[in-house]
Amino acid sequence: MKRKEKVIKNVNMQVEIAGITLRNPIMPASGTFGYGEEYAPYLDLNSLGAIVTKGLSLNPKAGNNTPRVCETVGGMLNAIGLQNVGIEQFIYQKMPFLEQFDTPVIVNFFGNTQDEYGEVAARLDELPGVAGLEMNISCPNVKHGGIIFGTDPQAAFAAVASVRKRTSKPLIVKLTPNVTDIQVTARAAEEAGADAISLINTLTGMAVDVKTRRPRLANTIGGLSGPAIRPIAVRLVHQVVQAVKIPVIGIGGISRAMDALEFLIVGAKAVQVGTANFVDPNAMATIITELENFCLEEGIDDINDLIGTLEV
Amino acid sequence: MKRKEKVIKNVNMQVEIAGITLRNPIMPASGTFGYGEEYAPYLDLNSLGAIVTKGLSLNPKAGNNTPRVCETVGGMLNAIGLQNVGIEQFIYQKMPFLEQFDTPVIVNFFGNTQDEYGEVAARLDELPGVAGLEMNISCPNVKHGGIIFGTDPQAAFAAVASVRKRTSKPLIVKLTPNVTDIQVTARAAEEAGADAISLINTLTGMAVDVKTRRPRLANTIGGLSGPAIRPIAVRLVHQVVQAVKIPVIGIGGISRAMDALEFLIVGAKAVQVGTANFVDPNAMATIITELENFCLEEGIDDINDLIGTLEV
Amino acid sequence: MKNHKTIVLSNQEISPGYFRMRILAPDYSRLAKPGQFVMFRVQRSLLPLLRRPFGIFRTGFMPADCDTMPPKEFIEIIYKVVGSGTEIMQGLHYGDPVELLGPLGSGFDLNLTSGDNILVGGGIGLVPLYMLAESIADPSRAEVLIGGRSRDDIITVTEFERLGVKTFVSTEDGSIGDAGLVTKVLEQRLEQKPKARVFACGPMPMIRAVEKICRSKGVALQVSLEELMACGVGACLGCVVKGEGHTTERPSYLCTCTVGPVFNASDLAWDNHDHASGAVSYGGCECGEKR
Amino acid sequence: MKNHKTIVLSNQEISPGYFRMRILAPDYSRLAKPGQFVMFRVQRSLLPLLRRPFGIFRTGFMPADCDTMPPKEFIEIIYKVVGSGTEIMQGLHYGDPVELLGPLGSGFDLNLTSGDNILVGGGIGLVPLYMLAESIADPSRAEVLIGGRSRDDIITVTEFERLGVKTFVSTEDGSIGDAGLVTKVLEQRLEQKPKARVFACGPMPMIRAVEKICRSKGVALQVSLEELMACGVGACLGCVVKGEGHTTERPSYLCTCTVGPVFNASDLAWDNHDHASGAVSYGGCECGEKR
Ligand SMILES: Cc1cc2nc3c(=O)[nH]c(=O)nc-3n(C[C@H](O)[C@H](O)[C@H](O)COP(=O)(O)OP(=O)(O)OC[C@H]3O[C@@H](n4cnc5c(N)ncnc54)[C@H](O)[C@@H]3O)c2cc1C
Ligand SMILES: Cc1cc2nc3c(=O)[nH]c(=O)nc-3n(C[C@H](O)[C@H](O)[C@H](O)COP(=O)(O)OP(=O)(O)OC[C@H]3O[C@@H](n4cnc5c(N)ncnc54)[C@H](O)[C@@H]3O)c2cc1C
Ligand SMILES: Cc1cc2nc3c(=O)[nH]c(=O)nc-3n(C[C@H](O)[C@H](O)[C@H](O)COP(=O)(O)O)c2cc1C
Ligand SMILES: Cc1cc2nc3c(=O)[nH]c(=O)nc-3n(C[C@H](O)[C@H](O)[C@H](O)COP(=O)(O)O)c2cc1C
Ligand code: FES
Ligand code: FES
Repeated sequence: MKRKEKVIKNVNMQVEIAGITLRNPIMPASGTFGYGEEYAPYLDLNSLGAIVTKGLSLNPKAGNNTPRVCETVGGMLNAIGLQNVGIEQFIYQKMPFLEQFDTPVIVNFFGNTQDEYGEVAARLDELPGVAGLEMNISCPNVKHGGIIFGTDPQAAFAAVASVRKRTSKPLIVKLTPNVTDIQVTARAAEEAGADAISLINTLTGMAVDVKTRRPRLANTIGGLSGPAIRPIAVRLVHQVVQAVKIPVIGIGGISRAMDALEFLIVGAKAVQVGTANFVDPNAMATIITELENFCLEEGIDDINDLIGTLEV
Repeated sequence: MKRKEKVIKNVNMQVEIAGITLRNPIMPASGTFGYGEEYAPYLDLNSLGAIVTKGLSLNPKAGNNTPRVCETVGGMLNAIGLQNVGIEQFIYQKMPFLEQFDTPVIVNFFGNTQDEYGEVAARLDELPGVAGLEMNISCPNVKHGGIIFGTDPQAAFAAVASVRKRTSKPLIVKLTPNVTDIQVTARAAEEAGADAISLINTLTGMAVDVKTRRPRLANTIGGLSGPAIRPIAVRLVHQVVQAVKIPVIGIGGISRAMDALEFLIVGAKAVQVGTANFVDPNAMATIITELENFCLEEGIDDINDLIGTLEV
Repeated sequence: MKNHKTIVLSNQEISPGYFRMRILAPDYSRLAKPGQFVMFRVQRSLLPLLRRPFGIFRTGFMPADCDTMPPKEFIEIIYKVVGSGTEIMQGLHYGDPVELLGPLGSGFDLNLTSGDNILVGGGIGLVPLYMLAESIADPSRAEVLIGGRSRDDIITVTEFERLGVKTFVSTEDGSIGDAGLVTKVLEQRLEQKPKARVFACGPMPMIRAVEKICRSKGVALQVSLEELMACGVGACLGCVVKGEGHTTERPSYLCTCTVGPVFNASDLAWDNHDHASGAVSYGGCECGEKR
Repeated sequence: MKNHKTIVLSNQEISPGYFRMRILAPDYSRLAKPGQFVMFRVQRSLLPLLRRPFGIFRTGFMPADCDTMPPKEFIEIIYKVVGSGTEIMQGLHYGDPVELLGPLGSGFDLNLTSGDNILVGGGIGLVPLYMLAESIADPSRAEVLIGGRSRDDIITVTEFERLGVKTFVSTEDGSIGDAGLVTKVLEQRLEQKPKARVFACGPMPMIRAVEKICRSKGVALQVSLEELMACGVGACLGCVVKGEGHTTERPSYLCTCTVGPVFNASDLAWDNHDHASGAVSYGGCECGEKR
């Protein structure tokens, strides 16, 4: 461990993704941090690398029937159904709050059709308070019989390309893990003009109440998140980093600095923290501090020197 | 809960899969129970529905470099590399022990090429002590650049069809979960002549030692198993049950009767218990007892009446 | 609203399967309003992963361990052991580290508590009603109807009596108090006090029956609901209930953790109100009934 | 070989970060052989999921709680707190439920213990050597070389002395005993007793150095190894080490949990012996060294 010999006092935690400068590589995962204001009482939003909003659509969306969440071993299932206030209400009711902070705002969004994706992107493109867009392609493609955009590389390419035409803001494409070969989707997104890739969205899962013999979620199937899925997420991020040249944001089961480090070491330039916010509203603040301490202990004066240093 | 009104004393636990009669729906998952003898000191092998062996190949296989296992939240990663004694040693050294018991022996096997699969199947076909074959198609197809047989429906179809020609014994095909659409692979296996389908094999995953910055497994990538993956497994079994007519065996993260019940309720005719054997060598015995108690409490006198009773 | 990393002060079984836990909780006396709840982290491990929501039963102070220190401020919760989290909770002792996020949620609307008040609680549904009773201007004009399946499910009677609130106890099996449903008692009491306001908390079938009665009599009702929760702060949107006017075509969902857990009954959809916790049948419901 | 659902009898810190735990364990006195180990289930939850392997330090009996009951048979383990499992273990108390699978593994070959014996242990590597010392025919002809990084890592000296075994203590930082590596002491002792048989357990760098010394002097060596384990019974094939003659083309792997954990050094491949636990660097190694 020769790294330890160097004694340093300050660590540069700043990273850059697709032209967005983050004061550190830690940000919330979409849908687990509301529109930011929900966690403001517990966490200094100015301490985060970025704020990522709940996924937005053109029109407000009411979401699924309940039950919408249930706990599993080391994780949880959710089938919220992408409930959101819609892009216009977001702009008028949520943006003003977020603009108070000196932290880049990344807006997660989705559409039911390729056109809808483009329209939301165009609307977001106009907003100076939005630092970047995160395009969630894990939605059913209503035109193609409900097949998820992100599981069909061609549909993914087309959707990303059409969004790319509508915005000059940094565009992050968020991939679903429920595919045979993630590298194919990642390359499709890159070729279609994505500036960065984030992954993973939730893994599809299901749980059954054995007494009532009914699914635990009204929607039957939901998305699995939390510490349980971390090994799968690390593997996928590792594979995507090798497949594309654009920066990658790692997501999945991060609840401690150690977990975030796994993603950074395999090559993610930043990470998102999801379910862990529910477990501990202060989780991201703790991760940032511990990450800095880890660098100090290991004699690393720039977190960028750690990124992608996996020794295979 | 009208079911409770009926007071019963005996539960029929017997199920039939592809012509194999099991005294109950509980059996070990391949690779987690050695060749049976390893757990004989702790568990009455005559209490199990069946015994499933470690995956066998034509020739002995030494397996991967170490480290081969590591723990994750609610699960574990393994990259054993399919180490096994090979089919001939199995027949002479392991079968005689297994033949002492009155429990069907299901032999899990694999090959590096389509021909190899066929050869192992033909050899196993000759053995009266073997009740059925479980074909693991989660192996890299060496002829096709290492793509896993099970991730390519055509390769899966061809491999299963060629095995089908070499054996008249009940043939169970074991699917990998690392695919976009499990129903396609399941149908391919059915059409190629499988008598039953078992799933899931492990999900590919990875973990990093953040101090050494090396993967925790020598093989970098390994298979994730254990309670953490259960929601994913239940979802996949649910989907396969809807896609095929042949019986399905559910696998993935089962450690209690409650867990086994989730799979039975979505429609699995039997289940396999894997990682839980490591946690508690007596796990399967406990599950069998609890399963029977559950039926008694719910007034179910035949476990078959429970299978596939999910109310959506 | 804060996350306290704190400790358990005491944890006692008050009736078979029901525990009362006291937790060190600075500032809660000042902050907590009747009907609010906490998201409780059972232990600092990843199992169970999510926090569990519990109503605040009461707040208070106890003497400091040393006379140069300030008195210890605490909250109490009362919980029924129903699953993995509450099973671990029953084993906690003085000094065990836990976390408390709160106080959360809307609480009861106290502007309505002058005049006659009828509090209706089933099983652990009594929990949020206690602080409500404490804040009622004229306790002699309030009464609490305490229901449960059997005598073990009847809790906190003495506590309410000590406040000077009249109590009516009923059990389904008649093992203590009147035999029958608490809603039968409610109908009787509303005959006596037709202008009373009603506050109810308990299992969903009870809540539904109470709502029917109040609606038919034109009586104002506030209900405290339980839904499956992940975050407790309005971020995950997991805990919604159907709002008034909800239809499949024009759905309306309200967050139980922020808009609720206390709702005016008139703000909710009652006809086809699917209830998340109803699907959680493992341990039966909080009052001992099988839902 | 059995799985005992049993309890902790006591659990004490014997040196900073090192704990000695006594566990109720019927039959172990009769069954356990020196060098064997147990798979220990830390608690009956799914976290941590896998059992942890620990060497058996000793077996014994203690008085029963009541005079009409038989004496209580126990084993003791000594563990260093290095990660998630051992962190939970340090909090266990009398009566806490745990599970014990064992005794497992091959143990030391005792046919070789007449004559001079040198036991070499680093940190918790001393654990399996104690029962070995107990079973040596002539303790006065045995000696134990106890090594560690610093004084905190030096454990069980008194225990060995009580057996009449001569002890030699050394630490890398010289904070107790001789300054330097325990292998230096071994070289000196082998000058004195060139026909001694050597038994070693400790961190891999120490084991490697001991093997080199013994090979060069033509001295018989048994080593006890640690590998990452899932099952402990030979079923998972997770815990292998490379056997003598191993090459990439003709690999040879031996199960640590069944063939080992004690091996004749001559049965192992030493040139390129990748060691699984070496990759587990979280808490450093058992003797406090950074591997
Ligand atoms: C606002 C609110 C206030 C509550 N107040 C109390 C109280 O004062 N006393 C009390 O005993 N219980 C109360 N509950 C219910 C309590 O939260 C559950 O009984 C408890 O979470 C069960 O946890 P478990 O791990 O033992 O059960 P499990 O069934 O193992 O829990 C699994 C998951 O389901 C959730 N869950 C299970 N049952 C319920 C339920 N009825 N409501 C909501 N979530 C549930 C758990 O939080 C957990 O996420 C309240 C619930 C809410 C929403
Ligand atoms: C045969 C054998 C005998 C052992 N005897 C002792 C003993 O007497 N005293 C003692 O303190 N330790 C002993 N160890 C090492 C002990 O098993 C580990 O220190 C312990 O498992 C660490 O668990 P953890 O949860 O605290 O660490 P974590 O790092 O959180 O464990 C994560 C995983 O890695 C495994 N692991 C971590 N370190 C080791 C290691 N060095 N060897 C094997 N597995 C490891 C754990 O079992 C677990 O599966 C022995 C190991 C083996 C194989
Ligand atoms: C309750 C909930 C809601 C979510 N909503 C969204 C969403 O609106 N858009 C999106 O892209 N991902 C959404 N996700 C996925 C997360 O952003 C994240 O990708 C996933 O949870 C994995 O990370 P984790 O394990 O840290 O939670 C949601 C996840 C949860 C748990
Ligand atoms: C150590 C280990 C070895 C395994 N070896 C095999 C194997 O040889 N063949 C096979 O088909 N599956 C193998 N598996 C997969 C299991 O049979 C099972 O499909 C998987 O572990 C999921 O079940 P579980 O969560 O109950 O462990 C292995 C799993 C483990 C953990
Ligand atoms: S529990 Fe998360 S929004 Fe209410
Ligand atoms: S630990 Fe499973 S074979 Fe040794």
